[in-house]
Amino acid sequence: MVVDVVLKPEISDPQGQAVLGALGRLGHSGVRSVRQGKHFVLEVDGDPDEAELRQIAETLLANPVIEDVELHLPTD
Amino acid sequence: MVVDVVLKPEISDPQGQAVLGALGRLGHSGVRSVRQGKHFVLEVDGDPDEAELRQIAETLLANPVIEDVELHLPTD
Amino acid sequence: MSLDTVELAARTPDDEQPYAELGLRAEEYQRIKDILGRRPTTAELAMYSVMWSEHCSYKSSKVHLRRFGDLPPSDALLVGIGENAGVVDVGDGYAVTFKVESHNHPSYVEPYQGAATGVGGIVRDILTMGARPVAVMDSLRFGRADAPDTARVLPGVVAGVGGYGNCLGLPNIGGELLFDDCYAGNPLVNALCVGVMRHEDVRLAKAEGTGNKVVLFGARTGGDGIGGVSVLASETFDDSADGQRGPAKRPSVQVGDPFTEKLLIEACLEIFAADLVTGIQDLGGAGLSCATSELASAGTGGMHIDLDAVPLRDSTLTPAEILMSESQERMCAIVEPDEVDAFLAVCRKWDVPATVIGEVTDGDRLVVDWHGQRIVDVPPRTVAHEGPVYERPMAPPADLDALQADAPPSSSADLRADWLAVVSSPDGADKTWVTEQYDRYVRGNTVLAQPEDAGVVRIDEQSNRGIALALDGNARFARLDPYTGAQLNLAEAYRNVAVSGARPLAVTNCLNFGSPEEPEVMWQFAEAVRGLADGCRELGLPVTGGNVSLYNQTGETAINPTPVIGVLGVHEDVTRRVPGGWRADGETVLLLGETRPEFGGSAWAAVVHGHLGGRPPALDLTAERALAELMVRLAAEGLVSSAHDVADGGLAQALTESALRYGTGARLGLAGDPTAALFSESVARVVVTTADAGAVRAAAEAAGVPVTELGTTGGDALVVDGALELPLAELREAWTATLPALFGSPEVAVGTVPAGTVPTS
Amino acid sequence: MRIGVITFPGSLDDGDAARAVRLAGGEPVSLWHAEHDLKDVDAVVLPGGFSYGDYLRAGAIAARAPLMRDVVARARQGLPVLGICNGFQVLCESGLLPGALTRNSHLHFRNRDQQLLVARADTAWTSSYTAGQRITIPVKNGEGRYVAAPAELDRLEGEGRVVVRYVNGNPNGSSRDIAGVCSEDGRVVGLMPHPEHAVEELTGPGTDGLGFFTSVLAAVVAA
Ligand SMILES: Nc1ncnc2c1ncn2[C@@H]1O[C@H](COP(=O)(O)OP(=O)(O)O)[C@@H](O)[C@H]1O
Ligand SMILES: [Mg+2]
Repeated sequence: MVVDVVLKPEISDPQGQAVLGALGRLGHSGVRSVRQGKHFVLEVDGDPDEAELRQIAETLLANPVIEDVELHLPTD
Repeated sequence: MVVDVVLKPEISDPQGQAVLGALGRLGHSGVRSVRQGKHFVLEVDGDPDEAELRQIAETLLANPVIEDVELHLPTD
Repeated sequence: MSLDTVELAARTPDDEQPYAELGLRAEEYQRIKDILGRRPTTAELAMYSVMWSEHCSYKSSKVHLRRFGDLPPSDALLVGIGENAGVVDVGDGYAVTFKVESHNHPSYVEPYQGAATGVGGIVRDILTMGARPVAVMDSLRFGRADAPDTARVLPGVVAGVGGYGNCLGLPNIGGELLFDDCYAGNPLVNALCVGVMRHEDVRLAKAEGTGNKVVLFGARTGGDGIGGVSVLASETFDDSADGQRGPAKRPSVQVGDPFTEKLLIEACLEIFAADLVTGIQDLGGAGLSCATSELASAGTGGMHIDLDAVPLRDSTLTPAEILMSESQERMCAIVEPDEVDAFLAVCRKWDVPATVIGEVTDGDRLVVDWHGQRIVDVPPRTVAHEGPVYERPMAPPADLDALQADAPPSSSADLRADWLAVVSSPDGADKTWVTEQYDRYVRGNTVLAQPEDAGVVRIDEQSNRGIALALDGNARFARLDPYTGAQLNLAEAYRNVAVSGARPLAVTNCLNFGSPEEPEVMWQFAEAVRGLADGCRELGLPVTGGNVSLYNQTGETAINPTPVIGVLGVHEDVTRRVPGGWRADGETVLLLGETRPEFGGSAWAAVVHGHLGGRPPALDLTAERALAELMVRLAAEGLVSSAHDVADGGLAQALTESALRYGTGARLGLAGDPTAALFSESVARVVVTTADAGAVRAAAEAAGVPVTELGTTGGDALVVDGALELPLAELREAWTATLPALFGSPEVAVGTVPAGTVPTS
Repeated sequence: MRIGVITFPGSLDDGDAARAVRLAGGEPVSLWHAEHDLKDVDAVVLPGGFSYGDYLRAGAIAARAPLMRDVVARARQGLPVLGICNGFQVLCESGLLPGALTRNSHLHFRNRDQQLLVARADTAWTSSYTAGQRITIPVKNGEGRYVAAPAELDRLEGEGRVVVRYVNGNPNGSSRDIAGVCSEDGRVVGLMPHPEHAVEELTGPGTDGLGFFTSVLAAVVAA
């Protein structure tokens, strides 16, 4: 299973900003915005229990106060 | 465009290990392994130039000494 | 809905406004109407509501804090209470500014960011005064160490304090870490910053000079920290294209960007050096509302702001939200028109966005325009400096008499077991696991840092002039007697500074209390302030500033009153500083000061007996003063090789820390009752080691400080003749294992550091 | 002897590096990341800090600064370069040194006085020491774990490219206790610990770090 954790859109993202700045200085002016998040790859024994995985993602992998999660189950 | 950066398999990943350990403590014993990487979301003006984006991903967003990249272009 | 303008407000005097949801009382709302002669606009209401909040207006505490202003004038004080931070003359043309501030509630909601932005905020206060920030400290309180929520909050707070301060290049030179059930659900995160400048470089927050420009610089403005007032967002504004916007999208959490703050520091210092500003103010709580109204209020004229010029991170923000946003890493400067280009050039060099957003006018109004319409037109003083003031009812806690009558046990059944219990308790245990996460070396001027009694920083590499700082905030003492407790904290910080050999010079404080609407809390607060003021008068020290944090409670239960007191001292020559820790064998161990059987509020009573009651130790500021003078003299004459004050955990704690520092034991003899000798927390005591006991005795006698010879350093155990023997290895194991066992595993760190804020090298 | 110290946005220990150069008897020269101007220096120090906030990866953005192109070119011709902590990360990111620095295995920033073993005392930056000498200097980092593919590590060891190793405890989980490495010619050295914080008894754990800076002065004279 893959879980991407991204900052909520209204939360400022200094890392993404820094990457955007670097891209500008390197001449890649076509990039308009960059947001940086975390990417988790989980290997699960047997059949994944979607509810459990969702709970893991939302409570452990992400901080719901400022982050959102996107789950990509193997069947996706 | 979305770019996922993951550590090469031969490089150990203490962050993933820590998540795995935390999962074990919380009783989620079905998860066998966790690897943690980075997730970038880039917005591009106009038509994305795939070669340029690939170069950005491979030379700036990831450090090829230790990391692999996966590109997901909008058309994916 | 359309924009609420001054003109519209005048035409629709009876429109309902959500003043109560914004925390204003009916009579406060009425007062705003009286001031303006009409109802406020939405933007004005936003400004008044944040600026008249307890946090910004000090409406409950003001009447009490006046006591600090009434202290006799001090020659050392260059700038007193009221500015962003007080400024003290430390000699040779150097001025020092220091202040401690709380970020308690945000750190509970999002520990990493709450703590990080707490550090960021206090650093900007110091920068605003014209100083280069040179060090930080942190005073932390959490619920029980083994409570699950403490494991959630503490690692994030520590990582946040470290992540932000380390990234700014500010050494962390000390602090406190204490645990108590009363902080479950309400941790305390108090951060101190100290900065140094030349006398002539002091800057003030005022807008002078008609036609001078108002420049906003630093990070762009987003919706940070305005979640609580989203009631205004839903009220006034057209929904933008996606039709989605509304209260839910406004975060109540502020996210810190220490890199931007580092650039802001460097840019400001270059701007100060080139003399490009006439006034400057940081943006903290209440954001632009605060900065503009305070600058205008302190100045002579008015101010005009064009809100459209404010660079936004989020284009959906309403004007009221822009005025209230607490986005971090922003500053506001008043710049003469001729200097604007030079000012902007410095900002460009450091990649700091900067924008002219208005100018100083010759009127006496603060006016704000948005899309060509007037949305604010107010007398700035009424926003910034003439908020409501309350004399809230006060009453001693109903349980106080019973608490004070409940004297603690006074005799130990097993000295050895109690010793180990005290030093291995979370409060007494080695704090290395925390302090290793802080950079203490950066800038290369850290002379002493944790675990020393005081942090010491060199401020001049030629003359070796330096400063010392300590923070102390024992809340058990303050719970038992807030008047004495505040003074005891002052005494401890004063002593800690003097132990290093520094001459104490000035005081700051952060007063953490429960709800001022509770008469019992208000009484505790008033007593603590009265105590601190009386203590400062007696020691001849000015209070240069501080911070008040109220409403620290979980449900109905207030925290123990926690006045955290910081004392600043001066070293003429930091090479004479006295460090802690025993290094050499064969030195004489002396106890300076007098020990009485005093266990009320002691660590021993708490750890061993789970007891809190009785009276705190008797205060003796005369003895503290004599002891401090003695310590300064011993340092100057190089008569002692180490010194450590005796406080929480009594002599047992002080001996443990001294012996374990470099692994040097001692053989000691204790006179009198051994429980009192080891665990009493009598004040005005210091343990020193010396190769010249005679000289120390003579100096102590001249100063009127009692001396007791305890024994001699050496060996690999602490041996108390006839009582106990503690091999250092065993003691070290007990003392060091506690915090790593609770918080040290990588699993605990999972999730403490949010995406977007990885603190690294 | 002119020793340049580069300041990137977010550099923190640049003042400390300059002080160390001065105490060693050299003349520190400040260099600005955005200018293509090495000001005729005889050697360069990349100081510690959080260049560009260390957002993305530590050192990644600074490695792409204009002045770094000049540093890389000159280093390949033998200009002595020392990267300390963030500077080491920049050198790895710019390809002047092998390997990479990643998040500490315990996931915390860690600052402590660290014992090191000097494995190579014949580089431009370590000739004041003797091989096998133990020195104590501060370490402080959050991303200091040195990694490389196992075969690469074998190669580095075989070529004797490890300059300093952690002893008495590995503060960050670095592979094979590697604290610092050098280029093939021994002129470019990078290490995570901070010699510039151990140059005065008053402010450091001792003066064991001074040797890095006295070494380069000798190397420049010899060259
Ligand atoms: N949160 C913290 N941040 C920085 N330093 C700390 C912190 N907590 C404790 N320390 C340091 O650890 C040392 C021991 O703390 P403590 O026992 O509370 O000192 P004291 O008894 O002198 O008040 C002191 O040097 C103190 O500055
Ligand atoms: Mg102390």
